[in-house]
Amino acid sequence: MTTTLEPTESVTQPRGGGLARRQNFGTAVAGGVIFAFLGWLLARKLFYTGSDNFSDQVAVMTCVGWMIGFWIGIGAFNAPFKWLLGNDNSRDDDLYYAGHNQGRARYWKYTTDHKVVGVQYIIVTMGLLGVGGILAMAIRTELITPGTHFVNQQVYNSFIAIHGMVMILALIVAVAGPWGNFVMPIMIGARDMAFPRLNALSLWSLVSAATLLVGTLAVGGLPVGWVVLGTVADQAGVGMDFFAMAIVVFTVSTTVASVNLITTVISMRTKGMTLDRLPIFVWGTVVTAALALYAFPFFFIAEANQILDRTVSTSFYVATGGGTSWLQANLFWLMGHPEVYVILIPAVAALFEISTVMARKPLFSYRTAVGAMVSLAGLSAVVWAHHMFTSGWAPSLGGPFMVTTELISIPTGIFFLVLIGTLWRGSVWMRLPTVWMFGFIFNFLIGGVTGIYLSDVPLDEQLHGTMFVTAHFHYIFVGSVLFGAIAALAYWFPKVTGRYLNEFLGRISFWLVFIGIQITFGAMFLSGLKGMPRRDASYSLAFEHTNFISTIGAYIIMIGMLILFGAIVTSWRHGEPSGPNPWHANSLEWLVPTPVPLENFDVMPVVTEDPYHFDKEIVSS
Amino acid sequence: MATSEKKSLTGFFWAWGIITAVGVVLSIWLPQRYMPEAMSNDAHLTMTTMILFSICAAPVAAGVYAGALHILRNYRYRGEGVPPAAEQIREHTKLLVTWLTASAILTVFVLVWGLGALASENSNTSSNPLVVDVTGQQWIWSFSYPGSHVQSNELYLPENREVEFRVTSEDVTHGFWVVNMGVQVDANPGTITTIHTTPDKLGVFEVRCEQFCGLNHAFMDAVGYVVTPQKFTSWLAAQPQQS
Amino acid sequence: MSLDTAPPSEMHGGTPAHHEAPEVVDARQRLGLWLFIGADVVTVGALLFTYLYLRGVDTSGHWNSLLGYRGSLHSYEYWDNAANNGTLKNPTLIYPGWLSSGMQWLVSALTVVSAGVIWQAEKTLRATKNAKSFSSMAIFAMILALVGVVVSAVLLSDIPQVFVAANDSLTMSYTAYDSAMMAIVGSTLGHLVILAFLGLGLAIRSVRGAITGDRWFQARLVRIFWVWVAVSSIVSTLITTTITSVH
Amino acid sequence: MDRSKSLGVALASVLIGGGVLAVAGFALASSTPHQTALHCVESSTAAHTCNLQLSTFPDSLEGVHGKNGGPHPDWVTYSNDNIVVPANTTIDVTIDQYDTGGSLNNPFFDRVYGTIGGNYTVNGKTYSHWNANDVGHTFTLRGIPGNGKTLFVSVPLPYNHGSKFPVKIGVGVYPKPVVVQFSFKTGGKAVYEWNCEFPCGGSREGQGFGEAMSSFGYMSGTMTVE
Repeated sequence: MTTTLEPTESVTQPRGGGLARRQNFGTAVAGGVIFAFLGWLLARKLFYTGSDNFSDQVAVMTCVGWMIGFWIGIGAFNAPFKWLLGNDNSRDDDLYYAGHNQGRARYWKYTTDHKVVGVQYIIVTMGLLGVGGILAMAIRTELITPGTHFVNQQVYNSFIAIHGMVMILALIVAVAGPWGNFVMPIMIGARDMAFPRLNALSLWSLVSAATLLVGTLAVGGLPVGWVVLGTVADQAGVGMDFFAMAIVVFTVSTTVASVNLITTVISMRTKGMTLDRLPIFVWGTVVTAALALYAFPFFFIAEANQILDRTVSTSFYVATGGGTSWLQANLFWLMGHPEVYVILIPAVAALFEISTVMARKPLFSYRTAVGAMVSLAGLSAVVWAHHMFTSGWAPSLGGPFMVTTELISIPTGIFFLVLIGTLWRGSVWMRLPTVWMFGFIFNFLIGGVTGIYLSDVPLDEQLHGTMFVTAHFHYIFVGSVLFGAIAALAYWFPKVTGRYLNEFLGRISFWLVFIGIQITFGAMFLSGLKGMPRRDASYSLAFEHTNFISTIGAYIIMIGMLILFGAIVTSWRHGEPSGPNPWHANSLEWLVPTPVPLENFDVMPVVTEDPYHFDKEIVSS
Repeated sequence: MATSEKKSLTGFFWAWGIITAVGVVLSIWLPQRYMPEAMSNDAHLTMTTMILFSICAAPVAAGVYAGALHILRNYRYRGEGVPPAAEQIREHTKLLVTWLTASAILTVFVLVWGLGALASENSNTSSNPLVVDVTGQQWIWSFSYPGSHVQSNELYLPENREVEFRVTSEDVTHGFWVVNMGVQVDANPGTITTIHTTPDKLGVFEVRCEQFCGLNHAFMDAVGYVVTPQKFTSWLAAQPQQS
Repeated sequence: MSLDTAPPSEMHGGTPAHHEAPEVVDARQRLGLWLFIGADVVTVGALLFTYLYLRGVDTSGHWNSLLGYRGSLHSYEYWDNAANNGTLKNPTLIYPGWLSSGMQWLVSALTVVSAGVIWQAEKTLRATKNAKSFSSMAIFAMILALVGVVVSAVLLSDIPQVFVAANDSLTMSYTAYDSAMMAIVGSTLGHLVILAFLGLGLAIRSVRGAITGDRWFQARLVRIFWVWVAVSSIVSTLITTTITSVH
Repeated sequence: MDRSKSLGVALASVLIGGGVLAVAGFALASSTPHQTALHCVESSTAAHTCNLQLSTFPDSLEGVHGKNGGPHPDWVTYSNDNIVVPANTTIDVTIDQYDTGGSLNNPFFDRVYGTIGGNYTVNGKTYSHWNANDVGHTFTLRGIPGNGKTLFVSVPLPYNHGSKFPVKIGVGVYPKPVVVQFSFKTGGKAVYEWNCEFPCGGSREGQGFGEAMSSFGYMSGTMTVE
């Protein structure tokens, strides 16, 4: 998906540096394909064709080949081997790899500049949301009528699994990726991330992992749901290996990105940027990174065990060999619930930041907001077993996990207080970000309240595994996190492109998506209440009307999102010029020129107060 | 120093009252209109819990929505260009404390009610419940009555007698869910999990699989009948004896 | 307008002439390393959680006491169907003691000794500023790590494949105990390979002058990670050698 | 960018985006089409009855899955997965069972359910129950409850112990089939799902419920009542 950017100046020929300077996305894909084919060939020679696991062994070797080839092709291994041999990059090399005056080509390279990585994350997120969107529409089209007319059950089951995982991937990186990379370093007064090369590695590992994840559709699909529960995943075909390998690489990429982000915020703040003066969005990214650092290794081990089970016949999740699928459920959900807060907190933090600027008022009780985010992250690590209330794993743990899960409603309650408190008695500037923020407030409340029903064990015994749960987390993911991500995009779009995101189209798309969500997931709540199980390709006549209404709502959301996508693409080059500080904000990213120079600041700024003093005249460079 | 004078809160309280009222009406009507017919003690408990929690949530939701509406009505900047700076309020400890205590009280109430319901659900095991062995196998539920060697794909239950389901699976994890009785537990291969409930209403009920179990998961349903104890014993006798 | 980054202001002669002091860079890299070690702690913790969880659950008693033939990883053909006409006639009960605690402690000892060698190398480099001796000690540490890799590989290939009683007579697989041990030993092997790479890097860089008496920060970074791997190896070996039998 | 130009952009993105979505959706959807429908043949002798001929094979060479067995030639399969039968008629089903078997892991399926008379004939002789350790497959048909009283038919297909003179069908060579016959009465217009409940598919731990048993079009299918 290339954005149409006109070159600004002639791209100077790379001076020397040999092959390493010519590596880009093209050589990465070429390397990936070649090594994947080599892996495929090697595996067919190496392994015994008669064993049950032969097709899985070949698939895993193919995936390993793709990964290594992609990393070699993009140039990820250049620096480690140059380190090994003792000849480090010269200052000129570092500048070249940071994308110094290379025009648009640097977006297709292993570029280390955090602003380039930020834009790359925007593109990857939109690509993933696109793929997830296609699958979502296919699912809803299938569910118009009770029978299985559009697709048969097996294809439908693959759709729900890949739709789930692709959308989770997209939303994990939707706010922390683009804005944690593009904007956060400038906000704290840093020249770049702590480990620039590591930043590029995280982005490109996500691209290669996402390719494998979407690739499962081409190798027989993954008809087991995104939770890939051990027992039913045994029956999955080769697609399961592609899925597991994609997750193994994705979790490493996210853990490493978390290390990078936390180190940047702790050690690279400019003089005077004390913790009290940090913009609230920076707090959000740090808390999220810490939570991700703790949670994702569990997912890595859960999927590594699954790969071993399928290729070497170990028995982690196989009852006959002494294993149990509850182990996989535990490892998965130990990551599963922290993951959904890794998705939520950056969106909320971005909205806090936007609310101050759009209300011309400081954030309401800044320390309570930070405290709420930190306690939410802490709590989220001890609630995972509410996903297993009805699994029969540990009925006696139902009580304790009900307690921890229901305590979550206190920090999330504080989010509402801070948001409404900030806007209260402010002069609220109804621009595009603010519109999406009010949509967030409406949806997040419904999502939050329905969460309380599911946290109550007796109620969960009626609602678990029904469309009620699906509607609950779509109100949070689509209704709250996606609205927060779009608000953040509309807010920081002028800093990335120097132009406003088209307000007129933005509002049209807001109303379409907002109304579409109420229809789609409102009706889904009713299907769930009536007792329609999740992941059903077909349903009994009792659920016909509510599903039909849901599908109509889904088509409305689709139209709204397409208009938003059109607005983004056209506004990137033809939007109304906005200047360096269109919202007259005080945080550092608005005080540097647009386009932002390579090292962000000519002279490192000295910060004297937090960015929420709107009553003083803003000195903008 | 620009100040935005305090607007009267009557509109806010009106909105709060109206939305709360609408919320309460919906929370009473919606569950009863849409939730499946409750045919066991657990299902009645689930229905009341659903209604109660919704009624508790109504004022909280109404408060936030009324607040948002109040902001949109009174504090929206309608001029051109950048709005003037508002009053730089940073803290309002009184509001924060009331908000924290209110949400804490609500959470404790929800917790106490939930733990109480959970305890009552687990405690009502009568001396000799009717034991039904439930076997989930890819895409058929089969029920066997151990006392009388009868196997059937339809679940007959006598009224007002506690039943204990001992649930297992032959292949993958299924989710044994008696829709109208408000109880469910997963059927795991290699282990037996139990749940129990007491049917208290005659009629037809549904059993559905709520844990994804492969190709025909959507079709893995069964039909159940709550019948009078006499009709149950005669049905049991009429069934072919399993070897 | 485009996304290009405008060249930094000419005031600095075209290239932003700012250099951070080495100490600042080192402090940042050490913080990053400690955070990465934090993630590694959770990873190793998850492996040990798997081991202890499977041992605790011990589904159908197959934690580590399955009947079967001793077979090695690569010998699928070992299972000679004709000789046993497809069924397991007289399985030799093998108590999978393949992984004696001695071998496990040997691997841990190798990680500890090599960590000591690197630590000593760093101390002498900082004291005597003699890069030559530092590089030879780094090479020695690397060799110890490689020996650890070989020992772990031998352990992995020695895991017995056992016949899991199922109606498909050809399914050979590993019990839960063997699976969990395979993951733990495999993880140690992976860490040792990284350590060997780092040791080789230190040796070459000190010879090429990238690491000298007064530029020794990277030696300390590698030493910290090396000591962490030694600690993690000791902890996991402690658990897997003391808590082995079924409860 | 003024209003009218923006509206043009909006329209363009909806049309182009919608087009791409539709094409991608239908491409994904058509990746595993139904096999051609097998219509029940109106019986010439008795009124309101209809004959249906099915068979179960030890491999997929018989042609339904494409030339020499399609992607998985070694998988067991039914001869068709898309049956169409008329409503409110008696369906006389004949199933030729060519595959070997073993013992059922769930004794529930060793009995005959839902057929007219509660029994079925195997090679001419009538039974209502079969030895649970001598079964090859089962034919188990049921609809979606919640749509009123629905059909439930389950019939164990005996283990084919082979025959002296093998039979040649298409590309494959099979033992003389065990012929199973039963009949049941269909209700109104509906779509039913049927599948095999014997662990005849391969799977990682030898449970027998994977591969053919968990893939569309091999050991399961739909029966559309028109």
